[in-house]
Amino acid sequence: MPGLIANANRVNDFVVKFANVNGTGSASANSLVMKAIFRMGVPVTGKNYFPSNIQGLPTWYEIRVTRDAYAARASQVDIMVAMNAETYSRDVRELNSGGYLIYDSTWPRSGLLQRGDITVIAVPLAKLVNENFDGVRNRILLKNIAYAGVLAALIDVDLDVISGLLTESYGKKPKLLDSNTKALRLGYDYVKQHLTSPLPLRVEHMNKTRGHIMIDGNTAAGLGCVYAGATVGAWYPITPSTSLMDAFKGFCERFRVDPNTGERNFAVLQAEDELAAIGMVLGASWNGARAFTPTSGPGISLMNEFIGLAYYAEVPCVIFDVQRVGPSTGMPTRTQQSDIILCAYASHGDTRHVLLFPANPEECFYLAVQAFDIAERLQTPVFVLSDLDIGMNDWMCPDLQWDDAYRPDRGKILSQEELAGLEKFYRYVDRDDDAITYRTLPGTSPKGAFFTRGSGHNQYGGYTEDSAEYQVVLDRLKRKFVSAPKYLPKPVMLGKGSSEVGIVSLGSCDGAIREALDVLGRQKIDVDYLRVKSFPFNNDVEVFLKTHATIFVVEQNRDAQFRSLLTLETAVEKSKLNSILSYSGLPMSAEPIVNEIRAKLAEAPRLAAVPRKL
Amino acid sequence: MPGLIANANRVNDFVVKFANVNGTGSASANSLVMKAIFRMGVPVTGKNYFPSNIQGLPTWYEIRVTRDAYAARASQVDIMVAMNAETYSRDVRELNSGGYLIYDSTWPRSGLLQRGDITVIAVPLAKLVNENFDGVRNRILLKNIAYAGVLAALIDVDLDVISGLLTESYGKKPKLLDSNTKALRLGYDYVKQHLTSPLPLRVEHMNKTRGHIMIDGNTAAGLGCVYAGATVGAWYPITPSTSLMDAFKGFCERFRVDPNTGERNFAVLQAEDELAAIGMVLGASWNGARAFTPTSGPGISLMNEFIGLAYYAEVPCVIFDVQRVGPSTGMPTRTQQSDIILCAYASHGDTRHVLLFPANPEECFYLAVQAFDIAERLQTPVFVLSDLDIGMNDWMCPDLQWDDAYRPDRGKILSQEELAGLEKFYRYVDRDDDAITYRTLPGTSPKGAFFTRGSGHNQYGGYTEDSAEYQVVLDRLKRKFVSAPKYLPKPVMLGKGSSEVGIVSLGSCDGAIREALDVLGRQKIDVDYLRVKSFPFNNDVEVFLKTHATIFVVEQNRDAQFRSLLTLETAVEKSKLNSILSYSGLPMSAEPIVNEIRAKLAEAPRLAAVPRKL
Amino acid sequence: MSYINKPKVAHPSLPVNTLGMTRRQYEGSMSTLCAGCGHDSVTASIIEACWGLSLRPEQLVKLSGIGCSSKTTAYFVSGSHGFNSVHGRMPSIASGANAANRELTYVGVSGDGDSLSIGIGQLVHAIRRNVNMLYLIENNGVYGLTKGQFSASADIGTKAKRGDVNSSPPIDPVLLALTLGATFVARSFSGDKAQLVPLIQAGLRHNGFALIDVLSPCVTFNDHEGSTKSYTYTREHYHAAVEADFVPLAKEIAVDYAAGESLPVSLHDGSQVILRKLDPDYDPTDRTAAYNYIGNKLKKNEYVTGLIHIDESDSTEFHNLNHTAEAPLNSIPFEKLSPGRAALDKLMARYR
Amino acid sequence: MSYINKPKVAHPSLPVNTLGMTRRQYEGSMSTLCAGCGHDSVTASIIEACWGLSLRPEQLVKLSGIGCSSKTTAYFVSGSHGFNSVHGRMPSIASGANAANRELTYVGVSGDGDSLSIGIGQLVHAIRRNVNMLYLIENNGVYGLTKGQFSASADIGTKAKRGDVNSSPPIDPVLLALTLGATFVARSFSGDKAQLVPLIQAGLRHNGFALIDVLSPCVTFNDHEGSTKSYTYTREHYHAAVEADFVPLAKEIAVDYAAGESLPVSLHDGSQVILRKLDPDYDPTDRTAAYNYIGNKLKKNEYVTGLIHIDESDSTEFHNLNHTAEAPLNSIPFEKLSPGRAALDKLMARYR
Ligand SMILES: Cc1ncc(C[n+]2csc(CCOP(=O)(O)OP(=O)(O)O)c2C)c(N)n1
Ligand SMILES: Cc1ncc(C[n+]2csc(CCOP(=O)(O)OP(=O)(O)O)c2C)c(N)n1
Ligand code: SF4
Ligand code: SF4
Ligand SMILES: [Mg+2]
Ligand SMILES: [Mg+2]
Repeated sequence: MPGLIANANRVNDFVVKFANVNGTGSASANSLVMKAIFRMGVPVTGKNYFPSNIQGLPTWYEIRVTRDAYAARASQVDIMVAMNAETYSRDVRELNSGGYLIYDSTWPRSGLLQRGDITVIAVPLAKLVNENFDGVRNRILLKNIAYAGVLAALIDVDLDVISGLLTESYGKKPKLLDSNTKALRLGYDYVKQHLTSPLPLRVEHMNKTRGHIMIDGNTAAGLGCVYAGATVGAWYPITPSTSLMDAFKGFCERFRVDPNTGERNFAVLQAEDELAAIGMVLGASWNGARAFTPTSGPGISLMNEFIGLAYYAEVPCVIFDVQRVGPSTGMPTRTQQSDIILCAYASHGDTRHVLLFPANPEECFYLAVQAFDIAERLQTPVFVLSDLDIGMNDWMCPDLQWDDAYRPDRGKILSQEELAGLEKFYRYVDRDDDAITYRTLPGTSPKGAFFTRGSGHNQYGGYTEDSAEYQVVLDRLKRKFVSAPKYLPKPVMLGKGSSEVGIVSLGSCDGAIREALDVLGRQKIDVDYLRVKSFPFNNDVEVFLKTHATIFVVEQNRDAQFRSLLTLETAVEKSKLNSILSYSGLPMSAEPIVNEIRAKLAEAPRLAAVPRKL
Repeated sequence: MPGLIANANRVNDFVVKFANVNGTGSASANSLVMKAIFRMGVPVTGKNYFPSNIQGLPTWYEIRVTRDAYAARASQVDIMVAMNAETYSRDVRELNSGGYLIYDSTWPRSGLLQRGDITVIAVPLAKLVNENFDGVRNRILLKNIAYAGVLAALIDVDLDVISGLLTESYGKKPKLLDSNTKALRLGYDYVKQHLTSPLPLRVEHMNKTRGHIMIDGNTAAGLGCVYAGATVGAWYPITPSTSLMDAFKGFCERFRVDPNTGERNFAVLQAEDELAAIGMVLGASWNGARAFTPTSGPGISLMNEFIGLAYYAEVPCVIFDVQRVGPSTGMPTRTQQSDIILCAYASHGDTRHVLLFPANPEECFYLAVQAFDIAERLQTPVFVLSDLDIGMNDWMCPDLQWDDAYRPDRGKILSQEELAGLEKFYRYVDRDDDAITYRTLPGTSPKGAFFTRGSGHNQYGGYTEDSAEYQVVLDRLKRKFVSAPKYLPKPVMLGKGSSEVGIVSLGSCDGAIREALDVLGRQKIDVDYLRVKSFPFNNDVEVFLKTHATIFVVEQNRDAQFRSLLTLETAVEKSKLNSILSYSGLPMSAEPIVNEIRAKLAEAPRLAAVPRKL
Repeated sequence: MSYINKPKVAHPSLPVNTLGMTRRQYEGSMSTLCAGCGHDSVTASIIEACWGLSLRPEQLVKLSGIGCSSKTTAYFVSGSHGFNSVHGRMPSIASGANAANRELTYVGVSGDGDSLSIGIGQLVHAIRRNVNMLYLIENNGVYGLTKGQFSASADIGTKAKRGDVNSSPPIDPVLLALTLGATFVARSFSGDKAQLVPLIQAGLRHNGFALIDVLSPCVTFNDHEGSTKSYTYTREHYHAAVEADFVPLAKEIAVDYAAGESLPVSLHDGSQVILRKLDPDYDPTDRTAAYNYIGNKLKKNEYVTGLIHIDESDSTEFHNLNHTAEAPLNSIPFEKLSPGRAALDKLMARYR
Repeated sequence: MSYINKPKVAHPSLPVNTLGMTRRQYEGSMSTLCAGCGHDSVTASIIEACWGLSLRPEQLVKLSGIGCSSKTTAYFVSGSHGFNSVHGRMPSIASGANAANRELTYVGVSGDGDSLSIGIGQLVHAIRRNVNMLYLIENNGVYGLTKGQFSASADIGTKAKRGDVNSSPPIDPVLLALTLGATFVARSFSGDKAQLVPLIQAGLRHNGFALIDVLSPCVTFNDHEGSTKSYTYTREHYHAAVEADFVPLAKEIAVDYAAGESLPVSLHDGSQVILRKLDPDYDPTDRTAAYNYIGNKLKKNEYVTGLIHIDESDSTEFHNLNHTAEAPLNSIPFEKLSPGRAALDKLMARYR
């Protein structure tokens, strides 16, 4: 077993990948394994690579067991559970040298041993399952649990923990509990009886997951909207944003329905398309509700016209863009950060928008809440730019916290009393000299009535075609945008701050960058890292860009969109900005970051002592 | 008459402004005057400032008599024909010191003499007209012709020329001809009998308009589409682009209808909205017709999703964006250049688009033709960014030329024969290594059949979710864009090229800049000027930016969008780029350019010798 | 300009409604439409209707898209909030606004271009969602504001001012609404204030989506010989099948109608509409029958007007289906919306 | 993946059409839909219909939006060009393509989400424009590709897999198309190939917009107890009112039908549809009558199927109205399109 040596003592630090066919219920088996490891106190991440169809195509699930709690995709696979004949050969190819291949040996396969540097583990899964269970569908499902059992035995997952999980899910359905437990044991015992186990790649109890949860970003964001007090959600289904609204609806049904009357303190409108969804959000926000819409790239494109109206008429609204691979329909089930420029400048005419960049599910929760405060404070659209990796994959995060003292910032809304105190109300007059004007809600009082329009208007809210009157409003809008950073989350700095080399990035690149920093650190290359959490940029961004000689901008798109935004919206000279791009559609891994930084620094040894050889 | 002195000898160089109420038919009277001056061989420009409604609101028409053939709006008014009581006081205020005010003295007005530095010319127009004509509508219309007569006498417009024009328009309607001629004379003779004429501000025959025409950009662009061989036009009405399709339709009805059969070699589809209009254009182009859509900002916003599809699936199409004041509905009857960034990067995901920037109606014609060649050569959307000033105002241009040898460049389309010669056809394989691949048209042959999709596809045209396959196509698209400039019109350079100061601009800023250059030149400030005609930028742009120490970027929007594009898409360091912005909605004038350049240079005297005082 | 409102000092002699307000106080800013435009008459009817209902201005919300018709929301009840949104998308703004506050009264004013061309998708779905609002289409067969192109409601054979003839079949908003299950469908004419005012009042009180297709001629671009949407043509071809009298909550029914011909329908808030059938064999409560009747008349180029169909079983009104709280969503205290820390801590267990 | 086409070698024994082509040669790439998806049966019927018509693959153009249904254009006639556009916007692509080349045969495949939600505006206007194409809605009451949310065709009371119940009224594409004046309106069921194939053939030959609403169950998200779009429910509730037999140009009518019950309609290209009325008191040529019949059956939860309405007076087909040249616009030589120098010089006079 050549693999053994290469992998000696890889405890709590390896990658298992499951190759399945979608629609066969493998998901539950895979997450069963992941959850079990998590409960053993060992950090894990799970990445799901699924096709844009419903049934019958190849799908993969990757569990990274990572004692160092790295959140990024690992660029290698140590154990491949190859359950899909169609992708078998490429799955074998993908396996790391010294890795392990688990396959269903019910029907022995040709070309198995085409690689001498891996260990092949044969288990007659179908045979075992068919001997013990009936029913086509049933057998398919239980075969998944059986390979979970096999894996559990091989990597030494605590059987009690798994059984515990099964009991939790099937507690109320004893039949199902029995069959699942039995299937699990079938695989587990087979290994114990016929194979040497555990493998050197194995899990051991740790204590690094207490106070943490496994959650996806869409669930966290949906929960955030509930906590922010959003009452109206409008949407049109689109991958990968759909589960955000599902979560909001689910939590509302739990927390917002009067147990006695059944009355609901929320409204979810499934719109006929994205143009309608954003229109509903504007209508609701304008009318005083906290409202939001989750969508993805194509939806943003369709919302362009309304976004311009919201900017110009100053109607708050919150838009979640769970980014996927573009252009056009692109690859709906793959991840990218390629809507940055579109969101920053969406719609015709002079427009610019506030963007928030969560880096993980935890931030999806907190930034969802902040997004509403910011939108109402600034009376403008706020985009939360998440992505498929954050939104749909399970990440390990610290428990979500809530301060009961929190109260929403509704911004400048005049009450009936305040109106009574005014001589006259004008919607767009800059009374406080902060470029933010006062609004009123329909139903308040005739004195507060004003006319909202996307056509030229003066500061009194009146229609105008007069250049000067038009410019008064447009200039204030610019001042408002310039003043925005003080209401926005500050960037996060990592590192001494004194290094000559800096990384600037955003969102889901974070995991890969943190891991890369460790690797580089071990190589005595130290690099500072600034993670931007919002746009327009805070002054800290300026400072970081100024104080670092060489800067790497890490992002997940082809055209260096974030680098473009930095170039346009800070004082930095772009020659200073080196791009590290990943637009494969797969979540980012540390490898390219490490390599490109080493390569670049090698060219300019002055910057840091870098061993010439890799 | 204090005015007299100030205006001594202003022959063929002054501005007349007409203040009217819209829907009263003043347009024909105003253009009658303009045309007459033009026919006297004296260069003129006309700017129309009309409201976004149909009847009853103030409207202005400005005729600039300019012996130097300046195309820009003049920033002063020498003669005000004040026919609108509602705007009377602001019209008086706008008049240049020493200027002349013509008003209808039928009902003497108060506050007439509120300005001592202007000459007031009273003509009892209504009285004259009512005494001589019947019918409310008729009187309103003829009163306009009467003031035209007044003006003709005052500024010495050749009466025969005007009569000639009247005969041309009413030749077939003797009754109308009579009444109009009579009305004209009423005004003309009144002046001759009661006032000293001509004024020192007057026109004299010249010879500077031969070989020229007065035409608006939408008409020229529509004509260009006809000459380019476009057969399908799809649109949804929107100011200020509507007249482009009206022109195309009109010319087609003249040139494309079989006199015998009545069969039409064109199809104009009035779509239900802009999403449908661009979809129709894509369908038609994909199917082998040259197709286009004219629109304005809101339309571009709505077309975003389809534009991304066209970019990614590589479907040629031509979009005319006749820009108006944004954001949102903005001021539909005012001009701006504020869709630059949106058009350059329209749609979600990594997308970038070819832009063309006509500077006047003449270029609207030629660039319209080129746009189709470029779109089909590059198999991508091409935006022609015009604006309301170019599109709807009458400009003096050299006669339009046509070379009968011209044949359209349909780009890489495989014929049935060519297909027969191929082993197998793949839509997106880069056979020629120029990043442009071959397409086939439906109906050609089963061998040429391919499947067009906006979802992930590999170079064979097949659906893919594979990172590598996806990237092959996306990377080629980037190479294609980088190679685009060689198919695009080059920028136009003006000046020695050796100056330290340079202006970079685009589109309708041209007239104002050329005039500013003359003014600065007279002040011994010499400045080079590069007018960009297309994006992505040609290398000449790089060179100009490199070889000039101080650069002024002149454009008509708030956010310096063109400067942003230069910053992102050239090597220039943006600190070098100084913005001169005009976003009032009025066509640009030379004044701000002269002033801002002088001011800036005054700060840095090193650059050029500038007298400290203005 | 719309912020310069005419002084609202009530002249003592002017009649006042139960709120003590005069008609003048229901006016808006000065119209910028063409003299004689049908839309201005509709505006006048809306003012009359609101005044008659003694509607509190702040209780009314005015919504519109883009077009001459859509501009009119600025010309009535300046004491109400107005939202002049983007072209063809007002129904989504209305749906959202209504979701946020179910207590206010929503009136949307649109045109045939705004509603039947660019906006037909949103109109269709607002009807399906049964948003509680009055939706007026000021139908003139053309795009007025863009200078007279044919709209989707232009009849076959109608001639444009410039001469071209329309050949595509018209979309009839009434037949469309009936097909989509609208619960209040009416048609009227801008020139028939007597018919229009009670329809507007009933529509405002109807609990659900109320559509009124108002034939409202465009004097500038579609009022000529050969147009089927001109004043003359409309006057000659419109035909009232069933008139509606609106009886506010307060009043009890004074007049008594000949049985059979009249049909009282009580509205959600207790007020009533009395339907007077001018054509005895017409049943405004039977959707399919109504569809036939209208359809057959249309074939004969007759526009049937009046309250064409009404169904007060408001079971499908959006908030009914959603079981939304009685109190407006925008008024619910934060404490009731945010589950708080304890709940969150408890919830965490689900993710371990 | 769709570029890997199965080998098209015709096995000698396979039956061939008049072009000498086998059914296999009308297939497309391998379907990636769920096993048992109704859409795959519709694909099979399209293949059968095209083969039966001996359609040249290059003469067919396949258009679609986005959805499981929209994917299916890749699964038939791989010898034809296909354009899988964006969600809900296929009708505009079709209108443009058809404008550019009136000679080809256009088939659009869409879903209830693609056509009745996001796409209803474009569908309505494609019908109004009477674009010459066959438009198939593979109607399953849900958004399959996004995992089963209700679509606008979901019936009131139908239960979703996850349990929630739909309460909004359904939009019926057939009633909608009749209201909009469509000249060919049919409904069928993916499971009834015998009925569907001739409808597709007639639809392809109809000169104008032909709509077929095909009930096509989603086995994964909408085939359960309590769904009104499941196989079982559909089988039980669909009811053929009028069957259509398609008789290609070549064949002369062999079978003779009992008078009164059968009605031959000749299509544009000379081929015929023979309508066999299973319900004698049904008249497929009377639009309003058809509307009633369908509407009343729907109230009883019966889906009427068959060729519901046909009108072969193709006067309103787009190119007829446009007087477009007979030759496809994309084939007209440049010389005929560009007026040339002399004309331009002459034209200049207008602008002096
Ligand atoms: C997205 C967009 N496209 C086009 C326009 C231009 N436009 C303004 S109003 C209008 C049509 C209005 O017609 P209708 O709704 O019938 O109103 P009317 O003026 O006839 O009362 C159009 C096309 C626009 N404002 N926005
Ligand atoms: C602009 C846009 N919004 C949303 C989506 C996501 N989406 C893809 S298919 C679909 C619905 C498909 O439903 P239907 O047309 O009924 O097809 P089915 O899958 O049921 O056959 C949706 C919402 C998209 N692709 N594009
Ligand atoms: S153009 Fe027509 S619709 Fe518009 S205001 Fe004038 S008359 Fe009314
Ligand atoms: S999800 Fe439903 S519609 Fe989609 S392929 Fe599966 S069965 Fe068919
Ligand atoms: Mg209209
Ligand atoms: Mg469906």
